[in-house]
Amino acid sequence: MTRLSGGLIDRSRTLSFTFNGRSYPGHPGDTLVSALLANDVRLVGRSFKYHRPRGVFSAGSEEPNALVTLGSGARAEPNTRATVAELFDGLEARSQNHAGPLGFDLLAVNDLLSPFLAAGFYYKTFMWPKAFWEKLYEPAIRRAAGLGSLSMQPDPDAYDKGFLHCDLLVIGAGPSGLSAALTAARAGAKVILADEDFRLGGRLLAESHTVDDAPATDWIAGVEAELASLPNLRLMRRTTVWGAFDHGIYGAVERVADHLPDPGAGVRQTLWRITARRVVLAAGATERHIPFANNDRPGILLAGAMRAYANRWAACPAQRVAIFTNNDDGHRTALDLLGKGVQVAAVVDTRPDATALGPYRTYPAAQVTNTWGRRGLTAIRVAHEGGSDWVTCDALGVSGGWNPNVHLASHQRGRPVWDAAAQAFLPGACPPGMIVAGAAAGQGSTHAALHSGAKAAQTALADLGIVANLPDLPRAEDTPLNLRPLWHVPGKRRAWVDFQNDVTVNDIALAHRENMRPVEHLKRWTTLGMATDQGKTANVTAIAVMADLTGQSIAATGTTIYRPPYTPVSLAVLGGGDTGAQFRPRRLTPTHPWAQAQGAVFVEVGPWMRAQYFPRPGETHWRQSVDREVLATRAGVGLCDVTTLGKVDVQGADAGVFLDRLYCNPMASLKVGMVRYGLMLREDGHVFDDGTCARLGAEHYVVTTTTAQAGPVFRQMEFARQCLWPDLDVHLISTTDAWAQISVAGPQARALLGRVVDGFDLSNAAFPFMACANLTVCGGLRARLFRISFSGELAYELAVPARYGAALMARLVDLGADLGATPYGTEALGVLRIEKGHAAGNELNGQTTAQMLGLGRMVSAKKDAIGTVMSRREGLVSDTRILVGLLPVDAAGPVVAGSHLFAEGAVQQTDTDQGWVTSACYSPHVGSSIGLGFLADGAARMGEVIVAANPLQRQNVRLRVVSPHFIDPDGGRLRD
Amino acid sequence: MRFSALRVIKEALTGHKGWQPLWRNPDPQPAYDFVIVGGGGHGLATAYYLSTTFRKARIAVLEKGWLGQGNIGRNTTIIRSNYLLPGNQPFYEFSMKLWEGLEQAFNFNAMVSQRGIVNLFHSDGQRDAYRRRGNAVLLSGADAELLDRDQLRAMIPFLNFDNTRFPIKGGLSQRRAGTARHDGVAWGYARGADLAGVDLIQNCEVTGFRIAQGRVLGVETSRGYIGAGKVGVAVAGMTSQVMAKAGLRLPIESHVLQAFVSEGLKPVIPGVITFGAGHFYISQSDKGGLVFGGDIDGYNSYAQRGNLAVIEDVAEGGMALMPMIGRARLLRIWGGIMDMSMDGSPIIDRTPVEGLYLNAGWCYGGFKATPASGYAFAHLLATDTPHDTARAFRLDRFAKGHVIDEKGAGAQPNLH
Amino acid sequence: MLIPHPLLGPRDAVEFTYLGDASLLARPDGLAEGADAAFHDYVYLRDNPAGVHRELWYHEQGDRSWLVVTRNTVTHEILGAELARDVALAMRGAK
Amino acid sequence: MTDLIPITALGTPGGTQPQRARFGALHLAEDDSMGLASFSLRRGQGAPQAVALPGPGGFLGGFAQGQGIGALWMAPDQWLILGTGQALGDFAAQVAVLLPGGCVTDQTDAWAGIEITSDAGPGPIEALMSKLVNIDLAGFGPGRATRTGLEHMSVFVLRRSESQIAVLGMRSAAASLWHALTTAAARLDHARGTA
Repeated sequence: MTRLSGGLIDRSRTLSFTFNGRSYPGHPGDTLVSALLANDVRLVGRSFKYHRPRGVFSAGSEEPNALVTLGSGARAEPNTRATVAELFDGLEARSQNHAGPLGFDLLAVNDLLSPFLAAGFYYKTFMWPKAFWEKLYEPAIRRAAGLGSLSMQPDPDAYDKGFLHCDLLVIGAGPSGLSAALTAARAGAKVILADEDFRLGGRLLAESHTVDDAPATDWIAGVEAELASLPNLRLMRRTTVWGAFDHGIYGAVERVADHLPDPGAGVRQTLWRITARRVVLAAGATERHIPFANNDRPGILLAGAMRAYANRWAACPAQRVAIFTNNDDGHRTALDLLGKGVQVAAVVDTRPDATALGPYRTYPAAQVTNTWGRRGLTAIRVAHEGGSDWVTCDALGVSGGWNPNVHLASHQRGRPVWDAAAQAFLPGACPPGMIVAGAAAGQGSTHAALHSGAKAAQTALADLGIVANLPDLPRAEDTPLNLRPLWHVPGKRRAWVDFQNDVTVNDIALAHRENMRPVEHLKRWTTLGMATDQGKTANVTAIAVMADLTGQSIAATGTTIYRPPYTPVSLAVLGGGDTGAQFRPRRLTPTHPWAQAQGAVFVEVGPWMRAQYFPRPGETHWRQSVDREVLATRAGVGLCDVTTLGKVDVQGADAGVFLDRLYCNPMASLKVGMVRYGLMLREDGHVFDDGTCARLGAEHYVVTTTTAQAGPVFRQMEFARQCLWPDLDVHLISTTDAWAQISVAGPQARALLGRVVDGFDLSNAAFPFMACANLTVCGGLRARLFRISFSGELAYELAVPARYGAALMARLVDLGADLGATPYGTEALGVLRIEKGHAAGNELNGQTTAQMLGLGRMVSAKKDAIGTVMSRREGLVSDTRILVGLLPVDAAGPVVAGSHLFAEGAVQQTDTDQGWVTSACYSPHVGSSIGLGFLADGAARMGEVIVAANPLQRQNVRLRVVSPHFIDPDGGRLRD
Repeated sequence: MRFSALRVIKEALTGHKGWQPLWRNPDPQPAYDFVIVGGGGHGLATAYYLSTTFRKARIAVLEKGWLGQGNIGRNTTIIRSNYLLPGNQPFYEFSMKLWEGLEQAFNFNAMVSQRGIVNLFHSDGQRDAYRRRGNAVLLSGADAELLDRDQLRAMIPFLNFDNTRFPIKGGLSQRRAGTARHDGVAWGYARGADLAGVDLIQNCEVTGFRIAQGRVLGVETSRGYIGAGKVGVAVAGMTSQVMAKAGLRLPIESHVLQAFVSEGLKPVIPGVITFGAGHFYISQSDKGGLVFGGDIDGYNSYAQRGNLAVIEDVAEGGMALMPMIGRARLLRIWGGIMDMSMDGSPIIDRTPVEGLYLNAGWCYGGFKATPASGYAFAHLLATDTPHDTARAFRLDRFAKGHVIDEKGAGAQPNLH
Repeated sequence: MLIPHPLLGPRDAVEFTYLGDASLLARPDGLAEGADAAFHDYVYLRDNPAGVHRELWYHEQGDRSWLVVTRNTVTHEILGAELARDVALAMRGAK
Repeated sequence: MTDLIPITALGTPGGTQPQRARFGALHLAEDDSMGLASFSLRRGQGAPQAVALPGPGGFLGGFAQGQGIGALWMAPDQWLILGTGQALGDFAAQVAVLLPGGCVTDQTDAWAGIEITSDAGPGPIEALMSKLVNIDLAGFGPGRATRTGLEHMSVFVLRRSESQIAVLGMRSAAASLWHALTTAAARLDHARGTA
C-alpha cells in the first residue's frame, strides 16, 4: 500500500471499487486514479498506436493515458479519464485498447513494428492491389482503431438543459477564481462560480503551502462558507465550462449524478447555457513535460501531479521516486514527497546552477536520457557533467514548466501570444467581456493568482457600473519558477511528445523532413494533439520542437486553433432532454381524442399527428378502409378534420391591396362573402404555396395555407407587411389553432349540414360554390362556413372554436348516420384529391411553376405581385412539363410515385427523361391505380401511351396520358 | 519518389532518412500561363489535372496560408453521387468514377472507402421524393437501392426504430458512396501536381487583379505581381471577397457549417447515415472518431466557428436517431466557410472578365466534387469549353431561369 | 448569439429566423421598365461582405418583428438593431 | 347555448375537467377559462382609453381592472387581451366593443394556458423557468410577459406574481407542453429530494 499520511480523503469510510474485475478499497475524496495509486496499480492502459503499457500521467482533465471504461451494460462509458472520475462505492472500471489482458496485450506487436508505422505511413502504402484496401487493409486498420467501445444500447439516463444569466461568470475555483468570485459577490453582482472539480480550491488543494500561515484548506473553507451565504452567487461544482460562444454565451455541463452509485430517476448531467455579461477565466495552467527516450513508461508522470497525489490524496505511485526538472517547481515536489516519507532518489535538473532545496541528491546540468522497466519504471539513465548514471526509482516526476489554460480565451479565434519571459503562450485577443486571471494569465504564484483574480473581477464589474472593493487577501507564497527552457532531450531513441497518439520527437523530425512544417500540417500528418486530450500535454512542446528544427521562433511557428469543447462532452447531454417519442412536440388536431376513441390509425404529418384512416371491424388491410372511406364520401358524405391547414386573419383598410401583392392572382376584387383559390409564388417565380382566401368583411380576409407551409407563409406575410409595404394598413394574426375545421364532402354534405346550422340558408342560390359566411351551429355556437372542395364533391369546411371540434365531429357522424356519414383520414383525403387532380405537397415541392401546374394564366401581368417578374424568365417559360393524369394501360398495372416518364420505346437514361410521377394511389372510383405527374409537352400528349420507369424496384409500366381530373372534369358536382 | 509498401519497409530499416519533401517550396515566377487562386482541394485538383491530363505547363497555385487549409481540411469527408437533377447527377457520378481510381493515379493513399450511404426517410412523401431521386441516380448509370424498414433493421440494428417521434420508414442507399481522408486528398493532389511541375506557393495572398480592356493580365499578391495567361479562382467561402477585387458581384453568400468528431471508439457505424427528420448525419473515421454534422448555422459568417444552438440541434438529432451514442463524447467542433449559392448548386464558368474563370458555389458539398470539379475546371481552362458533365453550372443560369435547385428552396442560400 | 432587440432588449438568437442581406428591403418595382434585370440583381446578387453586414432577422418565437441587424460577419460583433419597418418607412420617405 | 360539450386542450374523450398536477412546492393547473383576443391599433389610431395597454415585454394582468380584463404586449401595436372567465362567450366581440376602432381577432382557443404556482416562494418557480426558457429572471418580475421558445414550442410566459407564472402554448401542442412542464417539475422535485 502506498497510502501516505494526511490528504483530503475521508478515512472514516471505505469505498469498494473494481478495476479489471479486481476489487480494491478507496475513500470518499479519492478519484479512481488516486485510489489505484494507493493500491499500487501503475499500469492502467495502452497507447493508441503502439499499444505501449501506460500509467497515470497527470492529476486532471488533461490526462492522456489513464482512460478507462466506466460502468457496465447500457451505462458503460468508454474513454473516461480516470484522473477526474470521482470514486464511489461500487464503481466499476475496465482498461481499454488491448487484446488479451492489460499486462499481456497481443497488439503490443505494433511496438516492434513501430519503424514501419512512422508518421504518415498509411498515406504511402496499402494502395495495391486496389481491391485490397477495402477488403483487407482498411478493416484491419479500423479494428485496431479507436479506444473504448460503446455498449450499443440506448443511454438509459435522463439529461436536461437549463439557462442561467449572470453579471459575472467565474470559470475555475482555484485561488484566482475564488478571490474573483468573492470580490464580485461581495459587491452584490449576480455571480456564477463554476469548477470542473468536486472540491473548491483548484491547485491549492495539491500544494502544501500555507495561506495566512494556516493550511490553505482553512482559507478555502472560510471563502466557501461566505460564498454559500451570499444569495447572489451560484456555486456550481462538477461543472465544466466547455465552450465560449458569441455574445457572452457559455456552454457548461454539470455532472449531477456521475459521482453517485445510481442516478435513479434523477438527471445524470445538465447542459447549462450561461449568458454572462462579463467573465473571469481562472482556468489555471497545465504542466508540461520534457520528452526524453522511453519517457512513456508507467511510473513517469508530471511532477506537479505527483505532488497533487501526495498532498491531496495521500497517494504516491512509488516509495522511491526521482524528479526531472528545468525549474524550481520540480524541487517543490521533491520536498513535499520527502515530507510525506517518500524516498527521493534524485532530482535531475537541467540548469547548471541548480541547487537542492532540501536533503536529497541533485544532479545539476543533467538530463534523463533513457529509462528502464517493461511494465513500469525501474530505473532512469542520468547524463550529467561527470558522465552518466543509472538511478533506480519506481516513479519519475517530470516538470518542464506550465502552460496557461488559454483554451476558452481562444475559442473565438483569438490566437494565444508567445511570451518569452514567461516561456509560455498567454491569452491573446479574448472573447469580448472576458478577462483572464491567475495561472491562466501566467500569474502562477498563489499570491499573484489571488490578487489577479480580485483585480479582474473589479475591472469586469466596473465595466458594468458596479463598484467592487478589493478584499483583504491572505498572505501566500510568491516564489518564481526560475525556469530555463528545455523542450526535449536530444537522442535517437523514441521520445514521446503526444502519449495517447504515440507521436514522438522523431515523428516531428520526419514531418519536418517531408516539408509538413506548418503546425497544421504537422498536426494532420502526425495526428499530434488529435487524441481525446486534444494535445493538452503535447501541443506546445511539439511546436517548440518544430521551431527548433525549422530555426523559426516559437512565436512565429504559432499554435493550431483551440476549438470547443475544453474537455470532451457526452453527446447525450448535448442532446439533452427528450430524444425519443418526445424528440419534437406533437401537434394534435381538435378531433384527436375523438379519433383515438374511434380506433383511428395516426400518421406524422410534419409537426402534426393526423388520423390516417379509420379501420372498421373486419378490415384487415389499410386499403380496405381507405377504399371504403373514399367511396362513402363520393356516394354519401365524408368528414375529415382539416384543422392543420394554416389560417391567417388579415384585417385592415389595405388588406385587399396587400393580398393582391402576395398572391399572383387578384384578391382585392374578391366580393365579401366569397372565397377564391390563391397561388403564392416565391420572389424567384416558383410556386410557394396554394390555398384559399376568404373575404369575411370589407376589411377582413382569412387566408389558408397548406399544412407544411403555414409557418413560412406567415413569415412571408409579415415580411411583406413590415419590410416591403410598411405604409399599408394591414394586421395579421395566426388563427390556425383557434378553429377546429371539418371538411364535409359528398353529395349529402348539404343535407347533413342542414341538420346542424341554426336557420342558415344553404341553398345553392343563397350559398353558392365558393361562398363563405359567419353563422351559428348546434344551438348558438359561433362558426364559419366555407363552400370549398378539395375532393371534387359538393363540399364545405365548417369551423368552430377548437374546444368544440371533437363534439362537432361526433355530432356530425351521429346525425349523418342515415346519410352514410363516414369519417375519413389523410389517405382517403389523398385519394380524393388525386382523383380530382388537385396539387398537394408532392406537386408543390418548390421546384415547380404555375405553368407546370396548369395554372400559368393565374399569374396576373397587370399587377406587381411577389414572383411575377421572375416567373417570366426564359428557363421557367420554356419548361414544357405540365401536370397530367396517368392511367395504367393494363388496369392491374401499378402506378408508382417517383417513377420517371419516358416515351414508349425510348432508351431510358438521363437525357431522354421526360418527367416523373408525383403522386399515385389506387382509385376505387376508377378501379385501378392512377397517378399525377409532370410530363414534357404533356398538354399535347393526351391519350398517348408512355412508360413509367422505376428501376429501383425493377418496374416498367405502360401508362396512358389523361386529364388530371379523373372525376367530374367539368366541376358540376362542386356547383350543384 | 514513388510511394509503395517496399519503400516504406526500406525507409523503416534505414531510419527514415530517405524521405523527400512531399512538395517543393518554390518562389513565385514573374508569370505563368495558368494561375490558380486557392490551394484547397479544388484548386490543387485543378492544377493536377491541368498539368497531367491536359498536359499544360507553367502553372502556379497561390495559397494565402497553408495547402489544404480551407474546406478540404475541415469537412466530414463524404463522397457520393446520388443527386436528383440532370444538371448535377452526371457530374457527381463522373466525380465518383474519378474517386474510384484516384489513389493509384496520384500514388497516394487517400483512404477512399466505399462503405455506402443510407438516407433515411420518415414519411410517404419523403419516400416518393427519394424514389424519384434514386431512379434518377440509376438512370444516370450510377447505383442506388431503396431499402424498406426490415432491410434497414437488419443492416443498422442500432437505429431507433421503436421509440420515435418520426418513425424510420426506409432508406435510399448508395453502396458506392462512402468517405475519403480529406487531408489525404489535398496532399495527394498537391504532391501529384508538384511532381508534374506545378509551383505550389504557400503564404501568397491574392490582393488584386490586374485587368486591362476587360482582360485579366495577372494578379497582385502579398509576394508581388504575378502575370498570368489565365486565372482560375477556386477559393470556396472567400469567393465573394476575391471576385469583388475583379469588380464582380455574385449569387453567393458565405455561411458557417460546423462539424463534429467524437473521441475514438471501436468500429460501430458501418457507412454514412443521414437522418431524414432532423439535422444529423454521421460516419466513423478509420481512426475511430464518429464524424458528424447537421445544418449550417444559418447566418452569414466568415468566422469559421459557430454557435451553441446548432450544436444542441445536431446532438438532439443524433440522440433521436441512435441513442446508443449517448455515452460517446464530443471531442472537437470546428467550422468552415461555405460559399452558399442561390440555388444550392455550383458554378464552373467563365466570367465577364476575359481570362478570369470561376469555380465556386459548392455550398457544403464540395468535398465529394473535388476530383470532377478539378477536372472540369481544368477542362474549361485548357479548352475554353465546359466539360460535358458541368455544362449546367453556368453563371447566367440565375438570370435565365435555369436554376439547379435540388431542394426546391428558392433563392435563399441558408435553406439549401 | 444575442440579438439586441430594439424593443425587448437582448434576446437569444434561436428565437429568430434569419433571412439575409437587408438589401431585400429595396424591392424593385415589378411594373417598371427593366424590371427583369432589377429583379435578377435583387433576388440573386449579394455583396456578401467580410465585415459589417446589415441583415434581416425575424423574431419568429417572439414579437414577430423583422429587424435590421448590423453585424460583423468576421467577429460576429453586433453593432446595432432597428425595426425593419422603421428602416423601410425611412427608405420610402427618402425616395 | 349550444349543447355541444367542449373539452379542454389536454382533454381526452369526455375530458372536460382541466388537468392538474403537483410536484413538491409546484402546482400545475390547466386553465381553460380565459377569453383571449388579439387587438391591433389601426395605422394612425391613438391608444384606447378603456383598457391600459402595456409597453413591450409588459403585462397588465391586474384582474382588478374593470371587467376582469388584462392585456399583454404581443408585437408592435398588437396586444393579447385576456378576459377571466370569458372563454365560452364571444370574447372578441366584447373586446371590439371595449376597444373600438382597432382590429380584433378571437384567440381564445388558439392557446392552452397552464398556471404554475409555488407555495414555497419564487425559488421553485425560478428553478423551473431556468430549466425551460432562456429568460433573464433578473428582469422578469411580476408584470412582465414575453413570448419565447420552450422545448421547440412557441409560448407566452406571464409572471403573474413572484410565485406564480402562466404559460400559454399553442393549443394543438398542449400535451407536449404539459409533458415538458411536468417532466421538468418532477426532476426538480427529485433533485430536492436527493440533495
